[in-house]
Amino acid sequence: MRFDRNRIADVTFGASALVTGLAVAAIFGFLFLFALPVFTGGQGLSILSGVWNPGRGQFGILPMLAASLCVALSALALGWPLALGLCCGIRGFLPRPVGRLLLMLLRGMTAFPTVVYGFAAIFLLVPIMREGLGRGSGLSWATAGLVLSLVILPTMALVMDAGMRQTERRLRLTGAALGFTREQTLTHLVLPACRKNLLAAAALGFGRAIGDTLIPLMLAGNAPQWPSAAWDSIRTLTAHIGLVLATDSNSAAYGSVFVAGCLLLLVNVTVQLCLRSLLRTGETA
Amino acid sequence: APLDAFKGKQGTVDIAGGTAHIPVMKEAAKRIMTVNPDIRISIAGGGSGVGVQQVGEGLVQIGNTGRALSSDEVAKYGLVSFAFAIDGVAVVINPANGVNALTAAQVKDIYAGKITNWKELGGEDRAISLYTRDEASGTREVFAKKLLAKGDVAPSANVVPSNGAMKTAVAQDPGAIGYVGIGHIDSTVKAPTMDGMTPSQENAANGTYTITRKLYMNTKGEPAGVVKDFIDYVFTPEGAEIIRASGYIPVAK
Amino acid sequence: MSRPATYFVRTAVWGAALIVPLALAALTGVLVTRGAGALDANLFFGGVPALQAMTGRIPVWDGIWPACAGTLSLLGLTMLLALGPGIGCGIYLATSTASRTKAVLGFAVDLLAGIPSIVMGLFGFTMLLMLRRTIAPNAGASLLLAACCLALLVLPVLVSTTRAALESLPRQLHLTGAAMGLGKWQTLRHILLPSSARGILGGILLAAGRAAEDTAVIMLTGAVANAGLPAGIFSRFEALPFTIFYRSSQYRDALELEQGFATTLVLLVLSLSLLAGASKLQRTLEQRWQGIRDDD
Amino acid sequence: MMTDTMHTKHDSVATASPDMTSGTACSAECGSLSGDSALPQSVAARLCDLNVFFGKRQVLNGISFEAHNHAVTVLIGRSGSGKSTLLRTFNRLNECFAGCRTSGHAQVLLEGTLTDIHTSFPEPATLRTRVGMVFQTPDVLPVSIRRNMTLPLQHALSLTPPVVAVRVERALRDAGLWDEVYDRLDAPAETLSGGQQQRLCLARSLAMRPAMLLLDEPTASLDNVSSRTIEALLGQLKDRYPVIMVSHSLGQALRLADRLVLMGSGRILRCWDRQNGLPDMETLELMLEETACCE
Amino acid sequence: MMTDTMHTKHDSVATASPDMTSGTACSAECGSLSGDSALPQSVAARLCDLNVFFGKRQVLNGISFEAHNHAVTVLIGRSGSGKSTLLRTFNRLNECFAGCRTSGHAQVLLEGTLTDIHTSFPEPATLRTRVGMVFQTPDVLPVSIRRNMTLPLQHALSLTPPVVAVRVERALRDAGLWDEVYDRLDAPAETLSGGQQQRLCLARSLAMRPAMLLLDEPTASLDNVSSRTIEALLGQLKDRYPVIMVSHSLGQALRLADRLVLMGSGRILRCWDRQNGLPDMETLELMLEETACCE
Ligand SMILES: Nc1ncnc2c1ncn2[C@@H]1O[C@H](COP(=O)(O)OP(=O)(O)OP(=O)(O)O)[C@@H](O)[C@H]1O
Ligand SMILES: Nc1ncnc2c1ncn2[C@@H]1O[C@H](COP(=O)(O)OP(=O)(O)OP(=O)(O)O)[C@@H](O)[C@H]1O
Ligand SMILES: [Mg+2]
Ligand SMILES: [Mg+2]
Ligand SMILES: O=P([O-])([O-])[O-]
Repeated sequence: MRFDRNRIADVTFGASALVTGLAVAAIFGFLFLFALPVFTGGQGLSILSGVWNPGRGQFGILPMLAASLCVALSALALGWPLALGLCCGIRGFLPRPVGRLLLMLLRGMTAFPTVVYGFAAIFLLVPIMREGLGRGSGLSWATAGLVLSLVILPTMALVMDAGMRQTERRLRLTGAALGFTREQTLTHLVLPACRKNLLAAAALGFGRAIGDTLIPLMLAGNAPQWPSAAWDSIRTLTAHIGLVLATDSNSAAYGSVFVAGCLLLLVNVTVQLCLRSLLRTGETA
Repeated sequence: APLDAFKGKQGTVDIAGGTAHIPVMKEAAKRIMTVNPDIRISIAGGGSGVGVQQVGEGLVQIGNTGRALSSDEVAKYGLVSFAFAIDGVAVVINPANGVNALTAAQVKDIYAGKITNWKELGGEDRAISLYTRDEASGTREVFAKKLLAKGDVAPSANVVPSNGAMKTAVAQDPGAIGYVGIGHIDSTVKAPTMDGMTPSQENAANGTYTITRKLYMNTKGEPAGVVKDFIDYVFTPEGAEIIRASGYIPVAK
Repeated sequence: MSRPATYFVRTAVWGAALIVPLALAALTGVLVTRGAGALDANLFFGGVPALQAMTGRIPVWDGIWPACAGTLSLLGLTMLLALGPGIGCGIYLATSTASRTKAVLGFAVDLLAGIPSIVMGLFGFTMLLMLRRTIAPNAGASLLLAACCLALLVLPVLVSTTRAALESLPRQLHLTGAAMGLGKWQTLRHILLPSSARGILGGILLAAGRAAEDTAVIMLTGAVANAGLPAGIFSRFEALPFTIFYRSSQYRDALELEQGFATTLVLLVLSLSLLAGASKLQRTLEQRWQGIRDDD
Repeated sequence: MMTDTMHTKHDSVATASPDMTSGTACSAECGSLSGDSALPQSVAARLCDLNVFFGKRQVLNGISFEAHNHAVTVLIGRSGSGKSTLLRTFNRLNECFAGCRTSGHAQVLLEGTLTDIHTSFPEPATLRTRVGMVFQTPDVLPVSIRRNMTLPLQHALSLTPPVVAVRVERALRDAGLWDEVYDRLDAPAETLSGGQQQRLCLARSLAMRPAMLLLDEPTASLDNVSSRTIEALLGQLKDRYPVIMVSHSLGQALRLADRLVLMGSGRILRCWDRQNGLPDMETLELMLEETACCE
Repeated sequence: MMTDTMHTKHDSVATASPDMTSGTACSAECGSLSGDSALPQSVAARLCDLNVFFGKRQVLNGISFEAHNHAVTVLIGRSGSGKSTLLRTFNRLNECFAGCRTSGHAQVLLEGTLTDIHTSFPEPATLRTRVGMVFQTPDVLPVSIRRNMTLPLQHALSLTPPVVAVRVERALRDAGLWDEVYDRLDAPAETLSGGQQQRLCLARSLAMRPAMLLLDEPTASLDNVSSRTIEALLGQLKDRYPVIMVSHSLGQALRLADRLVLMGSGRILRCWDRQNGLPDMETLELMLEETACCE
């Protein structure tokens, strides 16, 4: 009986692992399959050029790639320290009741739909940004970046916190006995022990930021130009997919949707590879 | 009554495509399902392109477009079109903007990025922010063809994904210029006269306002069963009344 | 080197503790001031009598009741599909010994975690086209398809939180379980999983929240503007996030906009109450496992 | 200056230890694995040429050794000499460490027959329900005192609640803990003092009624009186099942041991049987001092 | 039957203990908190009517007590009698436990003046860098051996790397661990044996050069030889700073203690000073036996 259960468990877990693996393979397969005609078709690699103007037969989506990276990185640059700050606040820097409140807040934030952020920001943040930046229409890189940082914050913070909880519990007494303040215990004992976790949270946050559709679609302005300033209206790959997906499915513009999808996947692979090498070098050092 | 045609029938009608059509589709579906709940009708948006693709692939029975089908599309999927309404497209600006009249040439220059400040048009000293619609929009296609005459749109123009988003953006941005279907115009935005024509559905109906487009329902092959009944219903006088109430001008079959 | 780190963290803490609640307060402030006025029976049922609307006897066309029902069924179905593989895979990754398969799988999961939701929707859509051309010519966009794609979207969240929760347990706990004569599965079931339940549940909540709010996936795989109450897993459906997106982009008058905000509030309340319920459940389960009774 | 002496000590022993093993060491005695009849008591556990590696590090080196029924076997040796590791070979717990490899044979007396623990148990959990172990540092589970006791009984042994309740009380009384905890059984076990936690872990093992008991310094953090109680208990327990324990208290070792094993650098340096006479405290202390603490 | 005896013991002691405290117990001696001059040595730490509660449970009960400079104070007592808790009051570590409340006064000699540790340290961390503590169970950090040593020096004391390096080696040599680890300083500290870990923790505290040292059974899981090394070390250390330690080995207590404190049920039952004569082993053992192990 007991042997059986062990084997059943092994098989079940193995099978679920297999499902996950197959799903990833399928997603990559399908998207590349659908993107392929774009490259083999008439226009070839022109899709990877810098100008998007379907009226003149120009279908370059590189500005969108740049915009995606810009928005995601700025959201990460803002959101990651905030998430870290919240976690540290919860796990020791702030009085316990405040920490508990913040944790509840974070949990609640995960339930905030992105469309809500977008919806509210149009009416609240966009006018502020328009006046504050003094240029542009308020639909901009900066606006989308700000809201996105808020969107990815709870996910990152909760992932960090999941790792920090146990570690903090285990090290609290030792740290105290060694003369560390609660803050020092966190910064010098707990955070380094959770380094892997913090990086994973960053990768996850970046993934969510670059993958979000509605926020940039509603707030970034969607102008297909190269990003050059915070007040620029820019179009991310995801927004591009959302905007162009409804076009004539025979058009070259339509094909760019799948190329955009593939580019997003490639960015994703790159990030993961970087993360891995970062972790590996960290381990040997 | 026209609804009698649905008595005792069963079936599903899935509709997708142009967003401008939805109010009409929704009201018609509501009336039909109220007399006969056995007919299930679902209505999705997605835009004209989605309408063509989904009806062509057989995912829905009716695909709506805010533009005429290209010959490619007709040939590829064997689609049949039913134009049922006319919608006007009007340039809109922020209500606080002092400019009340524009010409097509001015609009063309504005969108090309040659005119960048409202003071060049007699307004106050404020930079113009451009808003345009997405590639899949039927509204954009009419606007580009009839007002811009295929002229360029500056790459820095903001692209908004829907009529509602256009309205929200223009209503909030004092320097904005954009365009929407006439049915969407309300007090939050202002529609200046265009080459002296006042944009309104009456003028569009009587031909004095010429920047218009037709709204189409498309089916794969000739429609049959409840789908045919649905399309027929839209063309009845009751259907025409619904179309008018939604802010469009009905067209006879 | 010690000082800057501490200052950085301290600044981050205070910054975050001030900015985040403030931003949220502003956000909810906007929602409440603009949406509270439209929170009424009309919002839900669009003029149809409540009882008949709830049971589906009269279809609701202008209310969000079908969208509420749609979101709940979508959420249920998604979690049903994702929980098993997600947690199972997390356990596999946390407990199996280092191997090539494990490394590859871990990488696959991380990749999956980074796949944008619109790409996932695109995948669902292309898969549907593929299915129609091959084995299931009558397949259509549906609740099931949307739930499958959503399940894939939230799967990595489940996997990585489960894995992290298990891996952060003290090593000694494994030894203790083994030394007590518990088998691998029993140690897992009776010691490791309960000890990490809080982390795993956090992951489930994260995943559920994500599934409840995602718009991009369902937009392409089965959510529609009007469909009435969900008629089965093979039919199209309405969902709250999509309704919000739709209303915010297609509203025709002030009332519709206000209703959009009110719908947002409804979705928020729905999500938050699910969250609260789950937290309560988790606390109860944990106490039962620990067998700890407070005497004060 | 302290290190210097240590250094020289280290070196001298490294050369000295071979003598010790070849001389009166017990590897010779235990080496004759087939000679069952030569010994008066029956064999309860037997290791034959056992080697354990952690990664590249060899921690046990050619251990051959027997423990007897109705007897307490006490392992002594310097810190880091491999006592805990040796103990863990009997319930195959070393397998739970990453990078651990074991070679050689190990047998334990179960239901009257000497069973090879590596080949006869595809599932080590079964072995471990029969060979109980108490760790050097108390490892209470993060649950209540009661759950700590009932968890293994319910799930590893599948006992019914009434039986469990009886066993729990009995075991807690045996370990001398009942009076201190009977009124707070539902409090978290982590709120117990160090010694209480150690007794809880002992009680948890006793409640399983194993065929053999492995104790890693069971009285390390107990006061003398509690230690004596435990020692008395062990004296009774050995009638029921063989006990193998590690002790750092030479006094305790001499009081309890039926067989005394001295370890050093992952080897068994010597062993003594009570009937052949145990060494006296001073000799033992001297021998310990000569041992390298690790290779 | 074992439990029955325990029960009666429990009862008899509950009534007997008041006598003990009122008689020759040290609460009287220590009670006169102002009488500094009466004692030959200077006072290094002083508690006055200290009570500690965990939740509703009173764990320390009216403790008044002094520890002296250049002296080792040894706490003995049954398991659960509150020794660890008492030790933790000196560096205010009890505050880290949920639901703990402390009342009464506690002073420690820092930079030549007796300082009230509750009022003078808004931040207890500062106090804890000055009052070092080694736990009953080794609590190595999940980092390398070297990082275990350097982390507190770098961050709690903000020392520069060269100073840190010197202190690390010195402390490891003092704790008798250098020879065993000098070639694997960058290995995870968790791969050390139990006794090695305990010595690592001691070394970590020594490297901080505290003003006072609290040791909770520092040799509990060490073999005799290593214990002796540590004992010798403590004998030297007490010249530098006062040591308060818990020990379960009466032999060790008698060897080391300048002042010996017997605890029971959260009270100080008696204390002895070396110059007034320590009791002999048998008496101590008897007294211990009479103590209730907890209230
Ligand atoms: N998991 C491990 N990885 C690597 N080395 C290990 C591991 N566990 C133990 N060792 C090493 O093996 C040797 C023997 O360890 P063991 O724990 O058996 O010693 P011990 O005799 O029990 O010592 P103590 O009395 O201090 O507990 C030590 O040098 C230790 O550092
Ligand atoms: N965090 C806590 N919560 C509740 N009770 C506690 C807590 N810590 C200790 N106790 C209780 O306080 C009493 C004294 O504990 P303490 O750890 O001081 O004992 P001790 O003398 O050090 O014993 P040992 O020698 O076994 O380590 C014990 O009965 C213990 O159960
Ligand atoms: Mg050991
Ligand atoms: Mg203690
Ligand atoms: O096609 P549209 O009506 O959305 O412009």
